[in-house]
Amino acid sequence: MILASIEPINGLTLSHYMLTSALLLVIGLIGFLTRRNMIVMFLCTELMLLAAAIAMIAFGRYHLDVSGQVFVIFILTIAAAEAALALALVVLLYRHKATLSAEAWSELREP
Amino acid sequence: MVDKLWFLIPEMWLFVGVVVISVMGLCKARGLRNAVPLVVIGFLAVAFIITPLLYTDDRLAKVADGLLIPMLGRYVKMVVCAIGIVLTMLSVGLIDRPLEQAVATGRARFDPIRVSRGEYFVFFLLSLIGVMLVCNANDLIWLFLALELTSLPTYVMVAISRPSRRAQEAAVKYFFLGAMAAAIFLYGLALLYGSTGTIVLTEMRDAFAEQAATGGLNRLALVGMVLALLGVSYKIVAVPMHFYAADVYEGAASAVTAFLAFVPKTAGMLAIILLLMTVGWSGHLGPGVEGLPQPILITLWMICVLTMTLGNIGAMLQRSAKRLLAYSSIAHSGYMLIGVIAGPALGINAVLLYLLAYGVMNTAAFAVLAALERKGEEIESLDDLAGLRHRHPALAIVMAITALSLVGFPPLLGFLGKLYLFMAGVEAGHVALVVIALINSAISAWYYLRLLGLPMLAMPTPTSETIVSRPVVWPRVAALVTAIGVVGLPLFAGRLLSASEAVIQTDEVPPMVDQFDALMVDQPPEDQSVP
Amino acid sequence: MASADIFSVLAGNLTLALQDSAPIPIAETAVGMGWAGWILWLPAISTVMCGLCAALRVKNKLPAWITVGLLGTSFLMTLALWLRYDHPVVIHLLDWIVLGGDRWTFIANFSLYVDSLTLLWMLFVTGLGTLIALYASEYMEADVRGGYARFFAGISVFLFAMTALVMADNLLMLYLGWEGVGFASYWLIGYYYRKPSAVAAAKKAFIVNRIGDLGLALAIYLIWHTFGTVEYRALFEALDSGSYTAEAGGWSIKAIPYLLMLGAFGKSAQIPLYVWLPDAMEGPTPVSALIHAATMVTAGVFLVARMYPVFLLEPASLTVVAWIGGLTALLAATIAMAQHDIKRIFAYSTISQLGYMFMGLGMLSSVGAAYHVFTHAFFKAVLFLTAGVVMHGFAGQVDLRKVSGLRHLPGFRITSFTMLYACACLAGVPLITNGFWSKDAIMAQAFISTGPGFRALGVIAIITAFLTAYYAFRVWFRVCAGPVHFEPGEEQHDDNHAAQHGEFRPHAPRLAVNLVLIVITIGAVGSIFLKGWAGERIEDSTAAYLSPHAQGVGFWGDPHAWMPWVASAVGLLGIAVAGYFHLVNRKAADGLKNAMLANPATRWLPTAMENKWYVDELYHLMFRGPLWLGGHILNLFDRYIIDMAIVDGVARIPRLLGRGFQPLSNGILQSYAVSMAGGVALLAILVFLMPQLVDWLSHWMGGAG
Amino acid sequence: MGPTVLYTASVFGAVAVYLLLRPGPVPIKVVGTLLGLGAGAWILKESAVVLSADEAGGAGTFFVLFSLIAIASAVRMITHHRPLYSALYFVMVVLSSAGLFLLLEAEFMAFALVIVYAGAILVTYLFVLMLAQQTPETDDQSGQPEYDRVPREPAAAVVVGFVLFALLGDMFFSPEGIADLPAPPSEQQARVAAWQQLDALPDRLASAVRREIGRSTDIEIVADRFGSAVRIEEGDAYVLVRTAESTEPQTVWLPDDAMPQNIEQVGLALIAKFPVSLELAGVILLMAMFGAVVLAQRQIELSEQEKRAAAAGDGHRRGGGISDAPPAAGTGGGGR
Repeated sequence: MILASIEPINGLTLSHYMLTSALLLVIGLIGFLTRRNMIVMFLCTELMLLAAAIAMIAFGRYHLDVSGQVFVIFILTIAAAEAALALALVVLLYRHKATLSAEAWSELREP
Repeated sequence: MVDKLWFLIPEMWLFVGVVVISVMGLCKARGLRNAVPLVVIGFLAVAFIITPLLYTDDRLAKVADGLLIPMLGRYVKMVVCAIGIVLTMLSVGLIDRPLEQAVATGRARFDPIRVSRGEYFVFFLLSLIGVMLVCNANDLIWLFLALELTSLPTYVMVAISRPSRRAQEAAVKYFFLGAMAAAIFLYGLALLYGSTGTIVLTEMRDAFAEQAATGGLNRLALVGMVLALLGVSYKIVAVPMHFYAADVYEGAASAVTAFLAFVPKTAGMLAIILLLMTVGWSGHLGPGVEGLPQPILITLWMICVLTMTLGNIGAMLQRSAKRLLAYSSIAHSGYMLIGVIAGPALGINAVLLYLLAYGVMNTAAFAVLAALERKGEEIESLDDLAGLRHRHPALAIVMAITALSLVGFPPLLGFLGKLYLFMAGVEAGHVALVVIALINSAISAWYYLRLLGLPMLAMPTPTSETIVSRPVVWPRVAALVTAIGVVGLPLFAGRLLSASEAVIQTDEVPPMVDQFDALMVDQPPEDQSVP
Repeated sequence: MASADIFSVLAGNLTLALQDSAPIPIAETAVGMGWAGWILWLPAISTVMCGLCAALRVKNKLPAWITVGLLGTSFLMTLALWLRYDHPVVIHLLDWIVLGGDRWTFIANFSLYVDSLTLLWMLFVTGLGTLIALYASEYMEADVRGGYARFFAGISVFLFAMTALVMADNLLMLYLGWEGVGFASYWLIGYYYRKPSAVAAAKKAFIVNRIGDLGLALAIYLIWHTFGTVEYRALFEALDSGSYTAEAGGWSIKAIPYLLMLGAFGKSAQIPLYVWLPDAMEGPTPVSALIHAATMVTAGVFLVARMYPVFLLEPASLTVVAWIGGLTALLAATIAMAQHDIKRIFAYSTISQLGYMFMGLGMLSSVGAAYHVFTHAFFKAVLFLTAGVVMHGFAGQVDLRKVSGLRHLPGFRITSFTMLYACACLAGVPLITNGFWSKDAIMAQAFISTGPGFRALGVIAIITAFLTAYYAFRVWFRVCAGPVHFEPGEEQHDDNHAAQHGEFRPHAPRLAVNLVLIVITIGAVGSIFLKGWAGERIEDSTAAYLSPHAQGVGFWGDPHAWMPWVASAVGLLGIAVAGYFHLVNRKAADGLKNAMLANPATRWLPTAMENKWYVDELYHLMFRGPLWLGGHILNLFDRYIIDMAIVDGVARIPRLLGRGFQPLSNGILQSYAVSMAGGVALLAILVFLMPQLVDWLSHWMGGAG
Repeated sequence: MGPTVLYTASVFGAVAVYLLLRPGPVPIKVVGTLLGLGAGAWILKESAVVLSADEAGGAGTFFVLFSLIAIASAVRMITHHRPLYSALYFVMVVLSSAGLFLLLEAEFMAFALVIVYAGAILVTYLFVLMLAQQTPETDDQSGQPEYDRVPREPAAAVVVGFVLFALLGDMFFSPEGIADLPAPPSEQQARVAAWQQLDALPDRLASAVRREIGRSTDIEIVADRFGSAVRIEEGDAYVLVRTAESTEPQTVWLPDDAMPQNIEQVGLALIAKFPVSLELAGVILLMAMFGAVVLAQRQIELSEQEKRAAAAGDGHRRGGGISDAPPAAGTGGGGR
């Protein structure tokens, strides 16, 4: 399974990878919408990013093109940057209310 | 690649600025710390000046086939730098105010670990760099990273914009929802990659053209494009991704809100334009393919109509000036989408012009809010503006002019922008859309009139009597400058139009620059030799 | 005779005779007339200088003298322009918007289109503007320490905008002036911003006007789309070429006049958009006189006259204009009869007279309409200005039941007699009043032009003339004649020491006011002789249309022959009735009203008239209500339908069975997230899944069945 | 096979996730799990994938294994009431995704994923979680705060999510794979593209040539007139080499293992095709560092009390006007 044996994967195989990726995306979305813990919510966005990464790699493999893999490097970068900021923000909020619940922060709203 | 680097010189220059101010912000000398905004303005001014010098014909010729819209950068970078200068003025004295006061009065020692003014302006500049990079994007990675570079700093800016929990709440809402939208956007990009096998925009365009020639775009491309558009809708506060706007705009300091309403929106609009450019509007994919592909058109159409309408309706119900302007920002995104739907060259040019117009008007409105305070707290409620004329006549007049311009009152800047936009929509055959926009524009008078009437006609109330202007003069200067822009820029309508028209031309509509040659008598002829 | 064929004509097809449509004179480009631009710039300079006075807090009458001086100069220049005028010209001032290329163009410059229609309007706009500014310099002197400069800045803005509107050489500049006069009106109605009613009235005026403006904006767009230009000259050239006809032009040529009409009706206060004008009387009286009687409200008439060739392409639209005008005239006249507020009576009378003008335009009597605009500007200005004198003199008293016998009071003599003459003009007293001649021209035309129900309209016009005479003299007999009696209003002037001691002395008008009243009255008298002149002005312009001549023979065959007699008769009859009820036997009027109120069968009439036929309430119900309701409904929609029904509602289905509702709170991050994702999902369903689902369902059902 | 399977399976999957999300007794969870597994199995069966061990060297089996682990761990991640476990399940997702990457012949990204995601990012999450959350005394749910136990609007989220899944699945899910996808390059085209990249790696080329001709003396590789050394013929590559002995260039066919490997291709693309993006990523990371520092350093809020105290002039604890807002009063040191 090393690259030397470059041969295209067929569309059917690709469709299975994409199904996995779509399912992960959706599960991440559902988790983001339902979990109230801010840290877990952000974990869920990481899951969504991961799903996109899988899609990128699978498409890259299908097209025998490395730019998909390169894209994933940058997805990882962004994920790391977002995680750093998000965790710093969550810690900041935690200091105020000693809770990780997203619903604790609903002061701004429609009157 | 080296050829392209020429066009990145403004960004690199601003990055030098980032390094300089991040150090300056930590300086022990107060004068140096206070000079940070001035240095930022200086860097932006230099970038503004050098940008047009970099876009020479021979350099453009070298990169022309590598970029979708080679000339986009010249216009956008200049606009972003110009508005950035005014936005910088708004932010003066915003960060670290209690600390600086304490240091000034000797109650506290200066402690570099506690200041964040330098960092604030670092984020500010980085975000602007992000927008400027968007217009140079030639692949999806670049586009994605530039968009992230635009928005990530704004999350932090919202959080630190004022020492209040509301700002942090705004930041967390903005950030988390933004992360979700970014993930959706990214998945859309992945699908686009899958459908073409390339991430380079020009190659994508060719691949789509090939698909279109053989039976239309594949489903992967359509779904991917729609997901990407929806994801980027977050940045331009369009329905259905607009829910955060009111809360976030209310929670952040006015200076940052003005920033949010212009900078990420510009980046988002540019990204939408670039993405759609790969698919193409009428005639772009060659004969046989008319207009945007159906699903994309339907999506954009619905987003456009809902955005205008919900924005205006929402604004009608607000009591808070900032929330009102937030909804108005939503509505204006809807207007701009008409231009996007209309497509090149007229529609895109109109959007670019409207971005400038909206940037100026919007900054003016927020500058008035940012220039006022009560006991060190920003004003938010509309009632606080009541009778502003009696205590701050200049600010009241600025607010009134801005409100008129936002309504689209001739001959102010907003009118010019709308006129051009609606004409583009009509030219492209989207009459229904323009009629809806006109009706919306009439509805919007209802609430903009409050922004006009309260400062000018209402009597001051006991609460609004307690409002004073901020101790720093710069927000007021910004208000004045932008108000002059609102009134004065329409006088240079021809020149503005030719600048935005230089960005993108197709063979369909002949270049309109020629029209102005005869008219701009005082202008040396070489100024117009823009390709 | 008319009533007999109302129905048959209404049911029949429109048979407007269009045989006499004259070619539109095409303007030439003027050379060396750039100085005419100062007619436009002087009011702008005046605005700036008044603004400076406001900023420098000038506490004297300087702003008034600046305004009067600059506007006067503007008037003199207009006069000069008129004297030199011989054919229509376009005077180029500045480039403004120039778009387009080979395929299409959109050109709208700051240029002046000077033809006789322009000059006619400009003469009374600048002339009356100057005089009323002079009047206001005295009238507003109580505010010298307050908003004096602001007031005159507003007047100057108004005149700038009005000049731009009238002299524009393209529709976009007209639109600029159109919005500008609306804005100036908003500014000046809300001048007494301490009064909530004034602020509300200002807002009402602005918003109702915006509804009309929407129509105008759409019309301008359609004109550009259809004819490829918004410049008058190019437009008229295109029309003259004859290549545009309603049949060939498709729906847009048919739609343009109706949209223009919407704009005109908004600005000129016709059904259904007239409601703002009576409320606009909250503004200072000079404003009412200038803007809401003499000039701004005639902008709608001007628009129709200017775009007359476009209307002629779709003659049915003119019939609509005529009918709306006629109905408005009648409705407003009936409301005016039952009001007690002098200014409001005059406001409704303005609406009514504007109705006449539209009737005239609609019935192809553009000369009559324009002449009526001209005469009306004079006498209505006098009426408002005298009403202002009453208000000023009696501390804001505007109730005609509480002021009487003005002509016996020292110092009010000039006021009384100028008012008498103006009332006579309004009532159409034969021969000696200008109103008689202009109204007559319109009413006679109703019996000449053939159109659906024009005869009936003529009858309506005659009835309205009777009512007009009645309510005009009702005011005069009540206020100026009869025994001396007055109750001061509630506005106490600061300098009125007598009032503080319980003794009220009326303020008699002084030099400036009297001078202005006399000059305008002389102007009104003079305008009697200008009918032919005004007619020539019109026939030389875009509104040129040779009205159909009478087909019949003899006295009864030519309405122009018998109409003066009929008009005189109804006018004098109205005056006589008013004289009986309001001068000779004042109790009788109240008695009649009480008798009608006492009788359940007739009670509705005076009540409804006094309540302005409940139109405001209806509007509230129809527009404000739904708008407000709409906003809230959409908010609720956002909150409950989107959030609750669509997103949560789905979530609730299982929970409804189990735990019931959980209170829904907003402002929560994830609630937004659900809404956003829900939006994405909805779009996905709509755009991609709907076709698939339908396929699948039909397949599945087909397979199952 | 129409979309029937997909839509029905989506509904089952939605119900399964819903049942697993909402707090409830164990039997319900079991039902949910079974439903979910059933839906997955049905999709697998209907999609007619050949799960034979010999297809692509066992890739089929491994694919099913990895993707099932990934999906199951993801579901467990969003349903587990203890955030720490959620994070650990996410590690499982990452590891199995890395497995999928390996199957997709993206070795470099597979290991980078493990190192960066599982190694760095997740450790940060765990660190913050442990910092911010108290260890419950008991292992059951009662020890957890309410916001971890009770999900928010699970049904709405599930419906939204599975509508999107239906959309995406509809697109991906058909017997012949994804419809209308442009055909991938043929094997030969791929080989040509890979060989061409060797030009950008001269040292590697030289060492391959040396190995091939078995000598370490000076060699000179002759470039063609376009300046590229590698000449390709029908998917195979050769170079012309001039050695010290013979002046006549000698043809050397390159072996397959001289072809650039995955990591080399990625590296090459990164440097040659996306250099600006690379710099941009650096700037973003720098910005994130700034942001984290600023956010963590700010102890922003002055409580009302402190404001008054500061106004009175006696309120400056260390640093003066700005002071640490006490972690919400009375929680007994909310840091543990």
